Amino acid sequence: MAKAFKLVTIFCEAVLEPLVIREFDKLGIVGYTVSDCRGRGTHGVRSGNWRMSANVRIEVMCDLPTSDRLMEGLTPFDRDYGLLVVRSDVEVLN
Amino acid sequence: MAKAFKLVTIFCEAVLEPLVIREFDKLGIVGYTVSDCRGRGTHGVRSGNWRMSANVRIEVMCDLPTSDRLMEGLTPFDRDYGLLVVRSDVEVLN
Amino acid sequence: MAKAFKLVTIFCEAVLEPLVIREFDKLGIVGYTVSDCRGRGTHGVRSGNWRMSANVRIEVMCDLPTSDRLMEGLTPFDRDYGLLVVRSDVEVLN
Amino acid sequence: MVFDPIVLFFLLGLLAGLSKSDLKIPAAIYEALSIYLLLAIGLKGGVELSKYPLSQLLTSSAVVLAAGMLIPVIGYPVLRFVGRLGHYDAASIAAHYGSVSVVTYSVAVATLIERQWTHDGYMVVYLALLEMPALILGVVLARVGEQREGQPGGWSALARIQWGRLAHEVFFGKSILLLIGGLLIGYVAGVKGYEPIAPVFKDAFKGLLALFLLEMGLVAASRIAAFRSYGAFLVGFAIVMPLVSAVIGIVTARYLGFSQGNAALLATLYASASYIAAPAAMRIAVPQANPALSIGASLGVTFPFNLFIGIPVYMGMAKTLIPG
Amino acid sequence: MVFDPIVLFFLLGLLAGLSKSDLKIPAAIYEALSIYLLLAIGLKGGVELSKYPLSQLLTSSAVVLAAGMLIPVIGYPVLRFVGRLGHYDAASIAAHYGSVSVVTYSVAVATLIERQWTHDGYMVVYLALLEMPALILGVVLARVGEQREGQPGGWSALARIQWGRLAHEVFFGKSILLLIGGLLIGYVAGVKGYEPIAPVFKDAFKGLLALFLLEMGLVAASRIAAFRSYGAFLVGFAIVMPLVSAVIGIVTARYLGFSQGNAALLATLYASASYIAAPAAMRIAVPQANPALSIGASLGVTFPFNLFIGIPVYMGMAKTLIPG
Amino acid sequence: MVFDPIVLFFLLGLLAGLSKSDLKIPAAIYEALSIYLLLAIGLKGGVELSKYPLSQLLTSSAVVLAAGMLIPVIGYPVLRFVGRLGHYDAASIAAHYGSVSVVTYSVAVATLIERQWTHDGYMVVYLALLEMPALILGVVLARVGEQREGQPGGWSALARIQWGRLAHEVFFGKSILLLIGGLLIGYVAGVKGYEPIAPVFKDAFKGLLALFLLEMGLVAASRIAAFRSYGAFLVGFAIVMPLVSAVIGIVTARYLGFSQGNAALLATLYASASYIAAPAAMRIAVPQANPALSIGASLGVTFPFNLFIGIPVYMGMAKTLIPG
Ligand SMILES: Nc1ncnc2c1ncn2[C@@H]1O[C@H](COP(=O)(O)O)[C@@H](O)[C@H]1O
Ligand SMILES: Nc1ncnc2c1ncn2[C@@H]1O[C@H](COP(=O)(O)O)[C@@H](O)[C@H]1O
Ligand SMILES: Nc1ncnc2c1ncn2[C@@H]1O[C@H](COP(=O)(O)O)[C@@H](O)[C@H]1O
Ligand code: NA
Ligand code: NA
Ligand code: NA
Repeated sequence: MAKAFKLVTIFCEAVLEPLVIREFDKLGIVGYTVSDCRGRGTHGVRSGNWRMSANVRIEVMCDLPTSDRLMEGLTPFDRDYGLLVVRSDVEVLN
Repeated sequence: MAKAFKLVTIFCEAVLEPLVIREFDKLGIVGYTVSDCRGRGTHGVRSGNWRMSANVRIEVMCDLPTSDRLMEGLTPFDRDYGLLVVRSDVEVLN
Repeated sequence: MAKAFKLVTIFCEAVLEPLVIREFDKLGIVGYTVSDCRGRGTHGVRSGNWRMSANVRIEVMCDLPTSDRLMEGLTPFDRDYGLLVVRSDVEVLN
Repeated sequence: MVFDPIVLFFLLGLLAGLSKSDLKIPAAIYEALSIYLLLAIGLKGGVELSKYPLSQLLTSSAVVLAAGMLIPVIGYPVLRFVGRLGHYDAASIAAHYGSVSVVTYSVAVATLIERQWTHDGYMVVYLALLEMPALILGVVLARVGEQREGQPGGWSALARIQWGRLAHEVFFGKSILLLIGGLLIGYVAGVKGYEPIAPVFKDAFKGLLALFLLEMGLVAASRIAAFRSYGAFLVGFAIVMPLVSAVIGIVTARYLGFSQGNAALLATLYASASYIAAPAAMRIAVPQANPALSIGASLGVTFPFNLFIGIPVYMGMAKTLIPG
Repeated sequence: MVFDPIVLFFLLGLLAGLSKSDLKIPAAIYEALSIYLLLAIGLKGGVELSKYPLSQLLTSSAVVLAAGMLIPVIGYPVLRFVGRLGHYDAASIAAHYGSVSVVTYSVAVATLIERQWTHDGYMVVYLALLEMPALILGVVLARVGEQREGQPGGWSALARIQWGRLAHEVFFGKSILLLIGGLLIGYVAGVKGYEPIAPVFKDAFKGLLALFLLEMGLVAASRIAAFRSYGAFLVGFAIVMPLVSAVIGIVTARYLGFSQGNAALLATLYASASYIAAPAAMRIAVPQANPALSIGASLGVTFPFNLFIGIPVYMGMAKTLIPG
Repeated sequence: MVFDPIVLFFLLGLLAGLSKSDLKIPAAIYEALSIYLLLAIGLKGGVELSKYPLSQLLTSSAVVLAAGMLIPVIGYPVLRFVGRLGHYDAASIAAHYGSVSVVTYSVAVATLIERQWTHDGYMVVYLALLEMPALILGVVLARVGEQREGQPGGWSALARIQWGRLAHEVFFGKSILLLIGGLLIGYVAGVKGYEPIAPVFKDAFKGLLALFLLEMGLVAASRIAAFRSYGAFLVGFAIVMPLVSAVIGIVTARYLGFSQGNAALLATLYASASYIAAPAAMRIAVPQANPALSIGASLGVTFPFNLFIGIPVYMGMAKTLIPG
């Protein structure tokens, strides 16, 4: 009953959240989960103590082709925004 | 020194948190981690701005048989609640 | 364009956050992500309702040797603090 | 103006939500405000109680409680047989309407004060009393009506309710705990002990209620969208049921010899539908019910209806039907 | 003392941030405080408005708006050609300085009150009016100046701006929504409706502003570090530009026949740089601009400059140049 | 009543926690309330200080500090040799009891005011002074007593303490920073500058303290459970030690010629055990100590003991032993 899926995790600036979700809508991705986080990367420390320095983690379970298309859709943001996109294997159990 | 484990991640409505933990207790699962999140799925947008629309992510590191039994224990919730259960491979390093 | 990496996830007491980040600095790890969580483990329930009972999840994407060295650097904390370190495979997509 | 200006904060929140503004009130603030409101109302009531003899409340409480239970008893068959809703949904919605809304009550008190009607602070005792029994009744209705695979429905299904857990949720759920706890602290502290904490729990009350209404508007906006798909019957129910309940309240108040102000408050309590305790309790105890329906009706329709139309109407009823 | 003691809270926050203290104000509290400040300022203004004829504001508003737009128009070429910044950064920073800072305005009002200058509460209308136009102008500047691969820059680039989305962000962004919403509620409520919520929205204002300044100090500390690497030009700009803007404000105020207090406030509005609405809007609309530059300048330099030096100077200007 | 009614909020929180109610105060609110309390106490003290000559405080401060250090010096051997605790735990617990509790102090002040005793606002200076030295002493005790593999214990172990980091945590830890920062701002602002922020920092103090006590009750409830497994000795210590410390306080106060009110406050300071600064500092500096023991004793036993029994007892001591 377990199905093989990809988990795409997007770490990015909080202001990007609505734009990333618009990308999901374009690709027909329905399900996603968002949580608040802070961090550090090539764009410096993002301490999360006000909106402009907060990060979000956006997780999407999807199949491989969708994850490829998602990655493509996010490429334009990569140039101007703090963004890290990673992918791993998961089984969806229900 | 690294041991192979399964990571089970449960995305569900915040009101389910105590019920899921009761399930852990039944199965003898001691360790778990919970964090607050928001999201969207087949049950619609869960914006997280009040308790009834908030989600939680519950993570459990356990062995394969326990993860199977956990999945079984969670099945009854699947019908009536927003719930997503995924599993992946991890090494526990300590 | 996807590169194989390791994701190291550290679950620990919130007071450890600055000490763990100091460890990253020593190892030359730039990027990391932190989020707040609560949980239960061998050190008991950590309900997250005040700082002394709060946990954090610290995630680092890095290569295998760095993840090994990181694990080593964290060993001294393992004795006295609530700490769980896990590792899994990820592709970094950007 | 027919309504108190603080209800405009609800409209502002609603507008923000419907226009997809980026305005968001953090969940922590929502929690803190609701804890504050419950405590403040309890404290106020306790201080008032310390001025009156308790005995007269005991006799009237039983009547208020019994009359209040008519609401889910009337609501369930209407929802089930007129509205053709499933029995779990009918039971859950009936429970929401049998329970009460703390914020609706607070706005009614503010409106009374603004229009210089008098009322007794111990009315909050009824607020605390009325919150839970309807929820229990709702669970009972849901279980009695159910037909599970191989399991008998009917009264024997009651044995399957986890009474212990339900009782625990009734008495130690945060809203009852804070209301009753506040009542007791206020009662013990009395007027003199209340004074130094009054700047927070009394003077700031209406301003913080305004902020809470802003938040409720935001939340209601998200519910309205979810609710639109469920047709006209439920909207009608969410408007007519409060009016029926208010009439029961006025009749009960008249029978008990309440003043006009107290009668208007009792009518408001009966007419209001819960959205703090009930949604959480029903989600756990009757998971088969769709929360979009019950929360949509109580928060998306009845709550604003009461704020803008109901409260003035119930005050009018009290003025007409209760001897001055 | 030349400045109001509440600005010391900013210094305390700055010290905490620079000394890497473990003091942290939770993000939820930051959000709640900024919602509170915007609402409280709007409400106060609305109540004041309800006492005056609106007509006189309409005529002066157009002048205040037009004069205010001079600021980004002057700022952009200075940043671009004197400071040799990229055109996206120049446009974004110009937009920040054309917009306004709610907290700087609030501190100016507090200082006026402390020094017993009079001013009119409806000045907050200009605050609301000035917040957004400069942001739109900034986006226009950014698009007109751009040369994308294969795409023409110049005026035809304006067609590529998503006007609908921008308009939405202008009118339904939380700061405008709360300011205007507060104004309308205050206007409708009037003095009598405002009274019961005044303990929260008026009496508590200055204390909560102090807490917000503490937080701003913490945030500014993190910006100062990021900013140090960007050289002396931008620091100079962040100090000289407010002074130039203030002069424009005083001249405009004199032309419109403002009182000394109102003139000082208009100068402060012009001189202040946004760090609530502008950073968020620019990050979305002009993503090529580096936010470390604009936020560093506005929050790390101009904001403290205005607090400690600017406001007293602008009051001095008003005293000298405006007939008493 | 022998105690101030606000301590009932602690009981309510405790009850909620022990009964596993779903009442939860969000962590952000806990943080905000503790920042508020520290700042408000500092400010109040600073304003009071601005009315008095500082010189007399300097001489008495040294005595108060020296006498206060007796507490961990007495506590450590008792814990180590009578209670047979490990030396890390003994050192950590001794440090908690040598340090002070801001909320216990606040409740004592509220009780004094309610019973119309006078006291001097500058007592808060001792609160700030006493918070940290005991923590340093605790670290020193922990290091001196330790025997690590191949490393000598004893005084030479002191060289291994990271003095720089410790000093940083002492002076820039949030509690000292806010207390001292508040003191300085209050001192600079004076009575006149304090007035406009007083609705938040003075009038709202007791109400917000009540909410904080509610939260402390919830936290204490979780500690009591963890603590039960550790036997009667520690419970005894957590009750007897405060009484001993209070006697030291009364003697010191008498030696310094304090008034009855000030003497009761000094006794309370000595008797109180830290749970804001100490747990965090000890967790980092002496990680081998089990926090369940120290937090369980200080928050689970000593804190409620002081609230309900200690403070009235110390006031009784002051009345008996200090000339009126
Ligand atoms: N190596 C990493 N491991 C985990 N998170 C990272 C890493 N690099 C970046 N991040 C996260 O991604 C955000 C944006 O990264 P960047 O674009 O490199 O600034 C950071 O603020 C972190 O939250
Ligand atoms: N494809 C997905 N990827 C990530 N999270 C999801 C996905 N589908 C559902 N979720 C999460 O699981 C919750 C419940 O899902 P559902 O039962 O489909 O409403 C949602 O609110 C999301 O937080
Ligand atoms: N099996 C587990 N699965 C998920 N999280 C865990 C597990 N064990 C421990 N944790 C997390 O790691 C923290 C420290 O664990 P411990 O050191 O066992 O107390 C706990 O508070 C949990 O948040
Ligand atoms: Na009702
Ligand atoms: Na400006
Ligand atoms: Na002490």
